[in-house]
Amino acid sequence: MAIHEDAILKSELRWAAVVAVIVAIILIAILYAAIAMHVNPPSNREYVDPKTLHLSAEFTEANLGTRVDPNGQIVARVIATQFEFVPNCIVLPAKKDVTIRLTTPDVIHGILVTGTNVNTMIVPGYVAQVHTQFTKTGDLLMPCHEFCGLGHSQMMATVRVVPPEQFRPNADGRVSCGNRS
Amino acid sequence: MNEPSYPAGAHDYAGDAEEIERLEAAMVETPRGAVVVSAVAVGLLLTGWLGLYFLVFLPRGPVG
Amino acid sequence: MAKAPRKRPLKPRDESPAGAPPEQAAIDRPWRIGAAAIVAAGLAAGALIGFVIIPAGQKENAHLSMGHAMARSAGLEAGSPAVPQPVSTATAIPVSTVSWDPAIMNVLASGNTARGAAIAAQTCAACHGDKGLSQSFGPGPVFPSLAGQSPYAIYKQLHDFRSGARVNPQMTAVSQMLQVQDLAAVAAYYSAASKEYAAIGARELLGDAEIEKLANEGDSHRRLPACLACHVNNSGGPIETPVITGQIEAYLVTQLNAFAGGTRTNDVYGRMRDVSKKLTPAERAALARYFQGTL
Amino acid sequence: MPAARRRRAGATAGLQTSRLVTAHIWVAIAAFAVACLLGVWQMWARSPLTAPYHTAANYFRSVTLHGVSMAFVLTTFFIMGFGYYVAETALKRPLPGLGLAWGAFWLGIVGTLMAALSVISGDASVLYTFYPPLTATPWFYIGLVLVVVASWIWCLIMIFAMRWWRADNPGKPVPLVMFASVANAVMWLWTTLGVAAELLFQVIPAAFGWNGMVDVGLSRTLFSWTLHAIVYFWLFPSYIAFYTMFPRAAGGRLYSDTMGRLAFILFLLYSLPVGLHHLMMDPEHSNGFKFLQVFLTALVSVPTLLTIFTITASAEIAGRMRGGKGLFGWIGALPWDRPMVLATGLAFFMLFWGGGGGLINMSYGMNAMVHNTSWVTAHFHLIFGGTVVIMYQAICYSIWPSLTGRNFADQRPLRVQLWLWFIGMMVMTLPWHWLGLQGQWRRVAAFDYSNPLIHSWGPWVIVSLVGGIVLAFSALLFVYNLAMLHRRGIAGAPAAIEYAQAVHPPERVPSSLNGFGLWNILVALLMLLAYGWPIAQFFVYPPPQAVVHRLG
Repeated sequence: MAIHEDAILKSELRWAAVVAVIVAIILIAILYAAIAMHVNPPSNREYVDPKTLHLSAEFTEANLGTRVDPNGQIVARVIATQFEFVPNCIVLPAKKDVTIRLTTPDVIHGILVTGTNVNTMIVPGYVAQVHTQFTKTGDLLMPCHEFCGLGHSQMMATVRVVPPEQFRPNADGRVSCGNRS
Repeated sequence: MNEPSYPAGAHDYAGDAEEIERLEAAMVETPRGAVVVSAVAVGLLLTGWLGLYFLVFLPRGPVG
Repeated sequence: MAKAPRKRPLKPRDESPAGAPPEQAAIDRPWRIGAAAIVAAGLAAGALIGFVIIPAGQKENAHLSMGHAMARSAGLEAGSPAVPQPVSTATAIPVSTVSWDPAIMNVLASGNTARGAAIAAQTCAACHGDKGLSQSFGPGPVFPSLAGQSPYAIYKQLHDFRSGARVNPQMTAVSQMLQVQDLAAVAAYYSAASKEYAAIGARELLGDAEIEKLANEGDSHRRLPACLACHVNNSGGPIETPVITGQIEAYLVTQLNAFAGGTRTNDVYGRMRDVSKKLTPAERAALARYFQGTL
Repeated sequence: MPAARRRRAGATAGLQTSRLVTAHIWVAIAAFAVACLLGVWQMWARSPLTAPYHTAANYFRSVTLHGVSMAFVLTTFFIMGFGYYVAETALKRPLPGLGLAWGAFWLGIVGTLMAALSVISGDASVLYTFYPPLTATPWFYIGLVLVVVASWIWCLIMIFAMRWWRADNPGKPVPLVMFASVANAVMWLWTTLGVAAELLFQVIPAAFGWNGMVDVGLSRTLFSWTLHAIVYFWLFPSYIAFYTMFPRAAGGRLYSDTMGRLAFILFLLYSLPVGLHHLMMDPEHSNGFKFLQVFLTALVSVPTLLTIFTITASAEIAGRMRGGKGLFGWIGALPWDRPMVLATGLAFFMLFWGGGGGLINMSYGMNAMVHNTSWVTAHFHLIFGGTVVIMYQAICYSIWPSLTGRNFADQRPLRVQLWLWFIGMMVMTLPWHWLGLQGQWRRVAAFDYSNPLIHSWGPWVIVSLVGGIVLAFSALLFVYNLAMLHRRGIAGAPAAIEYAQAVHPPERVPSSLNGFGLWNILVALLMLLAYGWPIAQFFVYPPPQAVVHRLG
């Protein structure tokens, strides 16, 4: 035979080295984003009881929406329930660190915000949390992206990303779509 | 039930002399073409991945 | 160790694992060692990056010690190793205090009991009918039908009347006379009357195509889910949702208007307040008419 | 078995399993055809055009039926049928447990009918992923369990067929095609443990009403155990065709038998401990375990990247043996008119796109860019439709003559069908990638096209609908091609197909490449470390449970 079996295996090993380099490049790029830009998949692992969610302090109706917390963190708290988001519209500033905390009293939901990397599942029993900086302004769509029942298709909210100077919290630190100047 | 008959040792098929000759001739060049074709394919794949990483993913802002 | 000699295996040991001759086992040794080493090395590399290198690189941003950053990345503590965890200072202001603890769920699932029937006959039947079929179609006082409702739906409203989350002079008084366990028992009693509910039958179809579409498909533009995505039993929607098909029109329209006007607020997270506000007054009336006629 | 003995007049198949294989694959094809037609209606419903019968309830009923038919019925029945075929034709001896195999077939039929009727009645519109706390009628899940039990019987028959052959042929290498088929059976036994535990301990008790609450995080984790490896279960026959059927059809040899064995072993090892990458956006797992499984997912891309080279080299051998010269001349010299060769070429092209999309999906934080968008739908349609189904079609065309005793009179309709499938799939999925990047989300019955952003998606959705229509035509042509062979083919087909020979046929192989003892131990080790704590955490720190929401 013109080509020995060892030569075949050698060519395969060389190819395996090429494959290893490609996989390594991808992993290094992922690691760069993770360490230099603190990019992680949302992995909060924080428990909250869906059965008593409406009795809780943080996710009580009056506390939902965007608020600049006393420590200066900008946090939007949103309930995903069959079949709407409460509130239906949240205001957040561009180019600033913001946190979105979501949870549900009923079944599995999920969100993405169009044109951004904001994306998380919302699983009953947990507070899903996304930290991000919005890079552009405007009204973005925040649909429910996991099947949650027959009204799933109509479940959608708006994220209003405003320039930082137009983000004006009231005395309590709250900003809502209604009171935008 | 009538038992089907299987040709003995058929999976040890070796091919006739003419075929072996052609195979040996083919193996002189192989796998030069395959290396080039697979390298181009995998190179395009990596280029596409890096393109989406730099042009779409990073500009959309950090998440975590 | 003294042990009875075991029966000789049918095949010599070194022929295993694949029933192969010894020479095959010999060429197999490097494979076994190499494969195990490569798999173990892969696991170790992935674990090192995931549990050590990533949290080490991220902890500064979250002002965390290495220990806490690693605990977060390993799933022993809540939060991401990359960012500080927000703290809430809010206080609870619930619109309804009903919650689904297992004890209540058990009573609700127990179905028609003597206790539930006794309370129903004594307290409820005068207005809501013996088996939960109300005959008060208005004008004048309107009492909703209870037959066909899930026990969760009836219990939720009774509990809200009792706690003051929903206000109705008659029902507030009645529900405060009863214990929470009694509310659950009577809810279970009426929910068992599904035969009576089915006997209502379709009364008379009242509604144009547009209203039927709203009820069955909703309106994506207004972000309105279909009414029937929740308001039938076993819809997969919130468990406390009442069934509205066959319900009395005057009752339905009153409640829709109360939600829209903000005089009824015991719907958790404002689901019905929001939906009712999106509907025009004409649509509310038409939907109430439509549902009374539908089963 | 009376069913096995009853034979249609005129069929002259020489295989003992021919009726068994034909029955399995026709069930698979029936499910496939129904699912294709439903798929077209779903895309019509989502488009700006007005579709008939369009309500949310109908849409999700249809999506559930589409998913269950494609993912569970088509695949399981095809893989079982093809496995039996391989066991008899590769080992050249009768299949052990033919009666048991028929029993498994009827069990699978009963399960399929239970699940299908549950979905059609509208009591199981929970999609084929059936995430609790949404819960369907228990008969839906019990039907699925019966299908899985049927496939377990298949696994045991395959494993024992190989073991008994090996006992009678000591030291001889198990033919690659059989080794790969049994690798799939072994992997499937591991794979189904997760979903079986979820169904038996969580979902079915909840569906019967014995449990009012369910631990949702645990159920998602157990489902994820199954969710990635199940895709490799579907893919195995395609890779089996690449390694053991394509080189022969192209008129050449397999470049390396050892690399084939290694590729299948790597699939067995690394398709299991990676399921958390489906839960990348979930709040119930920590980022460390997600990264560990991302790392292992990167390793599962290795066997595919190795396969690309080995199969391309095998194609080069065939092309050069047919007179192809130069660096690229061998490509044109390949017999592209043969369905298996054409399908392999098209499958690799679609695998390039589908696999590339998969590399994006698995990339840790980058998953956030595309999770649950149409991008993902495009990815798995390219993998499933593009690599799995097109190779199933080519396999059918290859084995049908030996099953029916008739040859295809004309190969043109076969080629047309494969080309249509390819064109339809690309036209359907390329717009989905684009829409997914813009944020078009999955699993909705209708879009609000009056919204300006969504309005701009409309034309692309219509383009993908056209792709779907082409696919449906191709599916019907596929059914027609096979059905016609039973009646109209040319008599005198070979009794069985011959599998590809390697350039250097193995004379003896290490025990590790001739069985699965070592690999089972390593799978157990990988699963223990990758899934041990992610599952144990739900018992060590029990999370609050969710109320079961009944749908149906």
